[in-house]
Amino acid sequence: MTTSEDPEPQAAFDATIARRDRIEPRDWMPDAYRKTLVRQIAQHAHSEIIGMQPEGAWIGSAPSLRRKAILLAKVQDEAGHGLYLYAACETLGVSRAELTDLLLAGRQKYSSIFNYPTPSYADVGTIGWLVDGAAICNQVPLCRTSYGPYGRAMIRICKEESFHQRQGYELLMTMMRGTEAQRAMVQESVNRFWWPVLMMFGPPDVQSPNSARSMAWGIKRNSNDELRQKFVDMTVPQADALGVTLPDPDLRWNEERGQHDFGEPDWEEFAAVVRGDGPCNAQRLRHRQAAHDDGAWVREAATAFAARAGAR
Amino acid sequence: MTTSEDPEPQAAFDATIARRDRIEPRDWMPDAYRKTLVRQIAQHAHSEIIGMQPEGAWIGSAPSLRRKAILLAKVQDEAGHGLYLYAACETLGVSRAELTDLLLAGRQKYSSIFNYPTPSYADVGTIGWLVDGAAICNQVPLCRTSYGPYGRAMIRICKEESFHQRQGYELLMTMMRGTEAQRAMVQESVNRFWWPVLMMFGPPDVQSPNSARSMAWGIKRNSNDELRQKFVDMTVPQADALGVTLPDPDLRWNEERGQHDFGEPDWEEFAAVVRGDGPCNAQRLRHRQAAHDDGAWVREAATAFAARAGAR
Amino acid sequence: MTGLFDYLLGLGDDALVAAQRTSEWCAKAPQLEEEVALANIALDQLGQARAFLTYAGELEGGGRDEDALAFLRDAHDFRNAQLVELPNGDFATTVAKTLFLAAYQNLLFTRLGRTAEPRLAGIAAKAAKESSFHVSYASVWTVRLGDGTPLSHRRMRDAVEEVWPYTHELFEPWSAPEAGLDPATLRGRWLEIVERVLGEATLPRPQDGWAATGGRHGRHTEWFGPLLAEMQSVHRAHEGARW
Amino acid sequence: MTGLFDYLLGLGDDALVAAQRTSEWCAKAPQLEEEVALANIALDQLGQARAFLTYAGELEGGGRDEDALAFLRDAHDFRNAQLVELPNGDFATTVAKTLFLAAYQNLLFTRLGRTAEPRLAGIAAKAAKESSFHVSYASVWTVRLGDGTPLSHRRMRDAVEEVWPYTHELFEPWSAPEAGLDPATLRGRWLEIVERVLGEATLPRPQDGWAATGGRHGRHTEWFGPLLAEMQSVHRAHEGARW
Repeated sequence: MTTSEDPEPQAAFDATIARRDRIEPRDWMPDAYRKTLVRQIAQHAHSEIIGMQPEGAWIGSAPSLRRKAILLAKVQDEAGHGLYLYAACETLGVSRAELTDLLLAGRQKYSSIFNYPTPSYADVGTIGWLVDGAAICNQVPLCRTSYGPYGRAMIRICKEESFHQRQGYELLMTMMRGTEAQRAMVQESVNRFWWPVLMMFGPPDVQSPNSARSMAWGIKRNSNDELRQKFVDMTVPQADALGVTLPDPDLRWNEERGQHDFGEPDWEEFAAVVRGDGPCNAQRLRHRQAAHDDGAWVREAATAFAARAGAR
Repeated sequence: MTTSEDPEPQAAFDATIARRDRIEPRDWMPDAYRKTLVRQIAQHAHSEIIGMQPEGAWIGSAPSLRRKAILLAKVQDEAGHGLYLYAACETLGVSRAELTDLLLAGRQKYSSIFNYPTPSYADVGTIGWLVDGAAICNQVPLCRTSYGPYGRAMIRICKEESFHQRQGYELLMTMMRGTEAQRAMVQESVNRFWWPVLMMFGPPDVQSPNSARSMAWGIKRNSNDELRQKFVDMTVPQADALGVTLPDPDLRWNEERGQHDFGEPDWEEFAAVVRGDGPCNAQRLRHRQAAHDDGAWVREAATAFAARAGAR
Repeated sequence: MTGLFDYLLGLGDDALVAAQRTSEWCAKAPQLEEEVALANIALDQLGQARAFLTYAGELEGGGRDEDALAFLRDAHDFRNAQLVELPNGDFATTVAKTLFLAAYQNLLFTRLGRTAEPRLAGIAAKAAKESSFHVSYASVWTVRLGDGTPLSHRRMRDAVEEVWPYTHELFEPWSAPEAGLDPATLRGRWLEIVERVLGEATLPRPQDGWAATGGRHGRHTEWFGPLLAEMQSVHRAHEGARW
Repeated sequence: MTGLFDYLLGLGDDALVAAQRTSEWCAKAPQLEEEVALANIALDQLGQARAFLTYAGELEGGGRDEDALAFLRDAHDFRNAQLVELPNGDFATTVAKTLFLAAYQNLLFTRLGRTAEPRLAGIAAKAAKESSFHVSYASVWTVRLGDGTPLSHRRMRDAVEEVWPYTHELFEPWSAPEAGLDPATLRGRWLEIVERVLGEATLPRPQDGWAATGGRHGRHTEWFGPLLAEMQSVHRAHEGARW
C-alpha cells in the first residue's frame, strides 16, 4: 500500500511489467495502476453478478430438464466468477461491501450488454454464443494481464466461459434444426443482440482514452478495435454454420485485408446505455438493490452469530 | 348506545321484535343483541373479504375472456358486499378499522369454507354452485332479520349471490358437457367441497349454543339443521342434472320424511378449522395481513391529504 | 401504416394486458374502495379487449375468436405497447401506469369514436367514456399520493420516473387507414393533461431519456413472458376445450 | 402400497418441484456464497429428479421421457408432497423447507440405497450423499438465524411454524414393493435430527396441529398451479419441439 516517491520501487514495478511478469498484492504499485485495476476488476465482477439476472430469469421455464440444468449451472458459474473477482479486488484493499455500494450508487459500471432485455428463450443461446464469445475475446488476453490475482482469476473464468459459449452455440444449433418457430426465435434474437455485442469491445480506439495507459501497464493486451475485428472474423463462419444472418448489410469478406469489413455500431446508443440510459439499466439496478436490501437481515444475523460464536 | 335498565325501551324493543318489524340504529337495543349482531355481521363481512382470495387467484388464468370477466365481476361484488356489511356494522358503533384489527388478530372469525384450498379451476364453479348456494340458504332468511341495516344489506347481497350461484352452476354444466378431463375436474372438486359446504350451516342444532337466543331476537330465522336439510334437498336434483356424484354413500331420498337422508359431516374437522387449524387458515390471514400492511402508507397518505385539503 | 387487423390487435392487446395487470390487485388493494375501483377499471379494460379482439378475429376471417387471439398467440404476436406489461409494483406505480395509459387511450378513443369506420367508432366511443373515468381515478390518486405524506410523495415520484420511459412508445407512428390518425398528434394534449396532474401533485415531470419501443412490432419486455404464461396456462392445458 | 412407477414419480416430483423453488433464488440470494450454495442444492435436486423421472418413464414403457413427465403432466398427475410447493418466502422459510425436506430425503435415500432393486438403489445412494450436504447447509443456517439477531430469530421461528404442518405428509403410508419401506419408520429419527437443530438454534419445536395431506394422490396447494404454469410454459408453447 506504499505510495512512496522513492524511485526504486517504481523501477522494480517497471521492470516487472517490462519482462511481462506478474505484479503481486504485496508488491509496490503506482496508485493510478491500482485504481485502474480496481475499476476494471470491479466492473468485471459487477458484470458477472448483474449478468445473472437476464439469463437467470429463464431457469424457471427452460423447456427441457437438461437445458434447465445447463442454465442453472451456468448462472451459478457467474456467481462463482463474481466471487473470484471480488476476491481479486480485495487484494487491492477494497472490500466486496464497498464495491457493492459503489455499484448500487451507480458509481461503478457493469457491462452494458446486460442492459438489453432477454425476452425470448433463444436469448439464452445468443448470450452464450455471442456475449460469452465476445467476453472470451476480451478476456483471453487478460489471462496474461500484469496483476497476478486478476490474471489467475481470468484463467479459471476463461475456461468456464468457453464451455458456456459452446453450450450456447449448441442450443442455437438445436433450435435451428428444429421447428420454423424455433428458427425464427433464433434469428430474431441474433438481430437484437448483434450490435450491442459489437459494442462490448468498447469505443473505437481513437475514442478510447484509457486504453493506451492500460496497455503500457500490461493490464490490457490488445486494442478495442483489434479484439472487435477478431471477434467478427471468428463469428461469421459460426453464423454461416448455424444458418443465421448477421444483421449488417456492410458485413463482407475483404480479400485484401484478409479480414471482414463490417458496419459501425451506433455509438450514441452505446454512450446512452453506458451513462445509464438503456432499456434495462434501472430494472437491473433495482433488482440488485432489492436483493441486497432483502438479504441485509440475513447477513446481519450471520455476523452477529459469528461474533457471538467467536466470543464463546 | 343507551344501556338503560328502564323497562320502557326494553318493552318497545320486544314489541318491535314481536311484530317482526325492524330495529333501527337509533333505537334502544339490549347490549347482548348489539354484540351478537356485531359478531355476526362482522363475521359475514370478513367472509366476503377473505372469500375473495381463493377465487381471485384464478382471475389471472381463467381459461376464456368471458369467464375472466364473470369471475372478476364476482370477486368485485364480494368486495362490495364487504363494504355494505362493514357499513352495517358501523351503524352499531364499531369501525371498519377496528373490525379489521379483530380479524387479523384472530379474534373474529370468517366462514370456515374459505380455509379450504381451490387448486383447480373447477373450484370456481363449485364455489359458485355449492358455496354460494349454501350461503343463499343461510342468507335469504336474513333479509327478514330484525336489524334494519343488516336486513337491507342482505337483500342486495342475496340478489347478487343468486346470480353468482347460477354462473357457477353454468360453468360446471359447460365443463360437464366438455372433455373427459373437464368432467374429472368437476367431480374431483365436488368431492373436496361437499362436506365442508354442509358444515357451512354450523353445528347440529343440539350443539349450537347461541342459536336459540338469536332466533328469539329475530336475528336468525331458521335452525342450522333446517337450513342444511333444505340445502341438500335443493342440491341433489341439481347434481343429477349436472351428472356429478355427491360423495356421500348415505345420501338417499326418504319417502316417509319427504326429504333426503344424508351422512354426518366430520364435526371434529369442523371444530379444528374453526379454531384456526384448517388447511388454509394461516395462509388466508397472512395474505390479508400483508395486503393490509402494504396498503398502510396509501391509507395514511389519503388521510394526510384529506386533512390538509380540509384545512385549506 | 399497418392494416386494420393489426391495429385492432394493438388496441385490444393494450386493453387485455392492462386488464391482466390491473386485476392482479384483486384481494391485495390498499382498501376496499380500491378493490372495487380497480376491479371496475380491469372490467372496462377487459371489455374493450374483448370487443377489439372479437372484431379483429372476424375481420381476419380465419375463425379465430377473442379466446384464440388471447390464449393461443405467443409473445411476439402481441401488439401492445410495453407500458402495459410493466409489473404493478406498489400502488403508486399502478396509479402512474393507469394515468399515463388512460390519458392516452382517452384521447385516442375519443378521436377513433369519430372515424368513418362504424364498428371501430362504436367500440371506441364506449371505451372513451370508460377511460375518462380511469383518468379521473388515477389523477385523484396521483395528487393524493404526491401531496400526501413524505413517503407517499417519494413513492409517487419514483413511480412516475419509472414508468415515464414507457410513455413515448404510445405516440410512435402506428395507425391504420381506417383510423386515419397519427398518434404523435395526441402527444401535446397528453402532456398538458399529465403535466397538470403532476403539477397538482407537486411532482416534477421526468426528463425524457431512454424510450421503450417495439411493442407494436412484437418486441416485449422480460416481464411479458411470465404474464402470458399465467394467463394462457389453463386454456392451453385443455386444448380445444370449451369454457 | 403403490406401484414402482408411481413411487418413482413421487421421488422425482419431490426433487423436481424442490429444484424449481430453490432455483427461484437465482440472482436474489442474500449474498454470493448463498447464490452458489443454493444453486448447488437446486442442481442436486434437479439431477435427482431427472434420474427418477427417466427411470419412471422407461419403466412405464410408453415412450415418456423425463421431459414428457415434467412438462406434459397436469397438476393432479404430480405425486410430490405439498411441502415442496410452498413459496420460498424469506430466506428463513427456504432454510426451514430445505432442512425438513433434506433430513427426510437423507433418511429415505439412505434406506433406499440398500434395497435389492439395483437401479433405484443406485440413484438413491448418490442422492443420499447430496441430501446429507443439504441437511448440513440448512442446519448451519437454521442455527445462525435462530441464534443470530432478534429479528432473524423471530423470522426463523415463524418459518419453522409455517412449514411444520407440511412435514407430516412425508411420513404418511406411501411405498412400493421394491422400496420395502414404511415412511412412518423414519419419523422418529427425523424428529431427533430436526429437534437437535432447532434446539441448537434456540427455537421451539412447533405443536402438531393441522397436517397437509394428499400430495401423493395428486392433491396440491393453491401455489402449485402457478409454479407449473411457469415451468411448463415454453415447452408447451412449442409442441413437439426438441431443445
